[in-house]
Amino acid sequence: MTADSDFLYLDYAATTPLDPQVAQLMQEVHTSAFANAGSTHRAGRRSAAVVGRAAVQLGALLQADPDCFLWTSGATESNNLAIAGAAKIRAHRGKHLVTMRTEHKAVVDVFIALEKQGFEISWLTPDANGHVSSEDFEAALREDTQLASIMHINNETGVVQDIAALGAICREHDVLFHVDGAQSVGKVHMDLDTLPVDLLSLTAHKFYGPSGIGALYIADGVHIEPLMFGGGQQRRLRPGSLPVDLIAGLGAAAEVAGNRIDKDLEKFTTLREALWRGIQDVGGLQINGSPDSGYPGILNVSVDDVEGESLLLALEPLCVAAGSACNSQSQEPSYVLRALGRSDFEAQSAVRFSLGRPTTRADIDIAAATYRNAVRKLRDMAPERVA
Amino acid sequence: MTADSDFLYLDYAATTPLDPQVAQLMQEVHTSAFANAGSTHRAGRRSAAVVGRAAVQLGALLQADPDCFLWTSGATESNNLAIAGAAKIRAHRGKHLVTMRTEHKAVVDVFIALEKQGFEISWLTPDANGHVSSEDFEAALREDTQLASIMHINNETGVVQDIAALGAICREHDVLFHVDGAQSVGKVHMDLDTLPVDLLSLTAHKFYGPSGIGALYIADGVHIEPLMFGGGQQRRLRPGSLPVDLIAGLGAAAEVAGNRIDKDLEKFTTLREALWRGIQDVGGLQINGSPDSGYPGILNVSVDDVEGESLLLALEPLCVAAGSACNSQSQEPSYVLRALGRSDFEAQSAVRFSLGRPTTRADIDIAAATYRNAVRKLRDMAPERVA
Amino acid sequence: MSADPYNSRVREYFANPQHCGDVADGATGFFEDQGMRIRLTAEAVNGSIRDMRFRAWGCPHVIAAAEAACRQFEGRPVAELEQFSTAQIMEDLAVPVEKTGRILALEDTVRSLGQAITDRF
Amino acid sequence: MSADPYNSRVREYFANPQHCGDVADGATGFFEDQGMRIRLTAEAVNGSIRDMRFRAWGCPHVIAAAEAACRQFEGRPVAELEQFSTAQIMEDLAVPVEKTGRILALEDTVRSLGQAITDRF
Ligand SMILES: Cc1ncc(COP(=O)(O)O)c(C=O)c1O
Ligand SMILES: Cc1ncc(COP(=O)(O)O)c(C=O)c1O
Repeated sequence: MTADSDFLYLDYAATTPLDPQVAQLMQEVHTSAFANAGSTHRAGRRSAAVVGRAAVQLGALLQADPDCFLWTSGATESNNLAIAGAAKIRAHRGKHLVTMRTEHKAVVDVFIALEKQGFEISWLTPDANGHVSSEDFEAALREDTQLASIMHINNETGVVQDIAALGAICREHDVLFHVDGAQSVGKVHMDLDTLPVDLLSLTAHKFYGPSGIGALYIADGVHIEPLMFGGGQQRRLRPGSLPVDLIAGLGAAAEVAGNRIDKDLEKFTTLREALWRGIQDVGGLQINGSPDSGYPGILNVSVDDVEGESLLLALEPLCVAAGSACNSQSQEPSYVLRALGRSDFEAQSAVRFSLGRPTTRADIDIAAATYRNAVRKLRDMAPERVA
Repeated sequence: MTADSDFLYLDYAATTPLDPQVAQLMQEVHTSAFANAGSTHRAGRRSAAVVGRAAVQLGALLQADPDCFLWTSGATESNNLAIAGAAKIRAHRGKHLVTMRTEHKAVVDVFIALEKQGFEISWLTPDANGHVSSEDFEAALREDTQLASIMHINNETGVVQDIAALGAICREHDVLFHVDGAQSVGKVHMDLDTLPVDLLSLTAHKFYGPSGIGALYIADGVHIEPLMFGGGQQRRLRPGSLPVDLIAGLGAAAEVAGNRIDKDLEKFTTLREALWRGIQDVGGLQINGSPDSGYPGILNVSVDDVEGESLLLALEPLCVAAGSACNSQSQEPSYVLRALGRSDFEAQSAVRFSLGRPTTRADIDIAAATYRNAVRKLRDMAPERVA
Repeated sequence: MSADPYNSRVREYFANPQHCGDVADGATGFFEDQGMRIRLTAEAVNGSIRDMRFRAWGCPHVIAAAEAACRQFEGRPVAELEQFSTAQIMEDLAVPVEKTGRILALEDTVRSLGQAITDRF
Repeated sequence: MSADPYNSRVREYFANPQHCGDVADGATGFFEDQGMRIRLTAEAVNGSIRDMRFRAWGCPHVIAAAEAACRQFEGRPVAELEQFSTAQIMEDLAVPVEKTGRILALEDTVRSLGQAITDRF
């Protein structure tokens, strides 16, 4: 807990604070390049140059052509644009689509909407560790399959899918491959120059960039339909005045991220291990995800004999997530954990700790102690089971 | 021209710089309320409170219930959501829609897309001063009309439509009334408590708020379909993590605007008058819009015997717009001015000066002198007409 | 968006319950289903409840409501247990309507405790 | 998004044309259509162009191109006007392809000037 706050934030998979360097750049842009990047006058050209620079920075992070990015309001919009936009433009070729049960709502709900519009969806179930195998994936592809969407890193569990292998299968079968990279871009290395990915969604606020800005990478030669209409901006695929400062912030955040991915990963690996060891002795713990692999910034654990909502309250002032951050108002057990084979009760007791750049070893020790105390307190309160 | 810049910005209708007070608040929010407003933990609740406050501020500006706003990425998205969302949900009742030829592209192109999907659109032509009359408007409504969309203030000409009268006609005929308020919100008084408006689009960067954030006001009892899917945020009508800082900025900008609308309008009236007088003696000028009424922050003039693109270049370092800011890369003469009866040449020579809070009397004098010199220089260069 | 789902009384009762535990040799009321378990124990002296304790497994509102019931009935006539109404607790703890069923389960538990006390003491 | 539509040469020729005006009693080439007008005047001495001036109404590329033509031909043999090619000007001024027609119109004007000079001097 930092001195000036009354909580200990371990919810970096939900959103991250703005990097101070990025914040400062954005402030400069507010005065130096506030004009509309579409205006031909001097001020507008200056804004356009700032946007161009950000695209280069993002391209450098992902080894991608800077011209391949569309700016959007975030990964939710990118996912909608990519999935609905590609499915619709290819609908005359076939109406079968493939995805996974453990995708984020911003993917799941797009597919459900498409299902209502006459598309047929195959929903792959992962194994108990959260992975979809190449065999299952390939088996789901059909003659009329047009698009597959598989997330890179799962937001609840940190499970990492083998994008390279799945993408290669898509290429073989002439299926477009969309990846929701909201949890991976800026956090792990990605090389779009070699990865067989056609569409990649990302959002800046997950890697210490500003909120309200994301991007969709569209590989050369891939076509999609727009979601919105109006004005000629961004090849008519995504109209609206470009938010120059937000784009500059995304670009700067991409550059900062590129320079510290390895360092961050190493730190998270150590801290996650310490956290896991630190909570061990309450007993009855189960990691949701891959115990030994997975993105090290996330530790998702279920615990026996503890009710989830009370656990969260007892954990205060820890800010952690139960189930998906984007869905934390619902009391439903996480559908992601259910798909991994967890019971309702196991799923409901799940807590996601997610680590960030500011997280310290001292934070982890506090978090572990808080967790142990909370679990013990609730178990102490509970009556024996009778039935 | 301020000392630290090499241009004189008179393109405030395209976008405005961020108000310094708003910028400071946003910076505070970056650290004090960066968490996801949908998370139930302490940090999340703090963010939710910030968002709630912004809704109250926006509600106060517009005399509207704070619960009636959806946060979007800007007016383009709000327009798409409102028009397509309402038209589609009411399609079973009828497929006729009404709008104007002088709407912004972010309205025009949505209607064109709907037209392709089987809707029928009536495109009203304004009179030479840019107004649509109540009579013409009412005459366009039919039994099967479901929605009318009329902008409040035109972005190119500053022409103000009589929203109250048109809205009243809609109410009588049970037609939904959408207003694109991108150019009016925060600039003129609006009272949604009495105005018969069902849907109102707005965007913060037009009133000294941040870029990349807007809102859609949806009156109680009005239903629309979402454009995007994913997660339960915002009553499922607009999913995605809320950009807390941008929303806080929009709210603060609304509050600042509410406190100075009258002062700004008075100043712009004086300055516009000075600008118009200051360019008079080149001769052959014509105001596009309503010479005596209209929003005083915009002066759009055409001039005889001058080619538009060269005029713009000769005006440098003035940053002004030719035609719509959102479309300034195209060399097409403005369709808005064409709809007012201007010839291609008249339309092409049009320059839009738009004034902002930082604009001074000295700026206006420089602008007028620059304009006079540019026109004279180009006319001096031109050969006599022969044909 | 998230308003605080718990009012200050829920937070207080949950964080520092005064009546969590068991009355040794007391009468018992018990409830159990998928989402919660409550056990109430109490002893009565001269028709009045002397000690009353709870154990609970469930959401914070259930735990707080169990604590609230103990506070309400300690020192009161046993007969009042039979007239326990959830309305006051729902209001005091600002229990969201979708949790009404859980508070009704507490009501059942209180009544079965009343019965048990009557049978026993 | 807007890159600068004008290169530095266009900006220079447009802002400070050295050859804007008329050669009194010179020969004339003229072009006019909807989007532009160009008038070139020149006089020749001993088969060489001595003075060459332009007037233009049109976009910045047209004006700059007219200035460029004057710079190119002053002092050169009249015969060269007939061989005027737009390729060099298109490149020097980075004229966008959609404006090619306008530069071809300049070419026509230059050639008609050449003809007029031959007829006159
Ligand atoms: C995997 C994943 N996809 C998509 C999103 C949506 O991102 P945003 O809310 O920025 O639109 C998120 C985060 O909320 C996520 O974790
Ligand atoms: C009248 C009008 N409507 C809509 C818009 C679109 O706003 P935004 O670019 O913020 O989406 C603009 C400005 O560009 C406008 O002037």
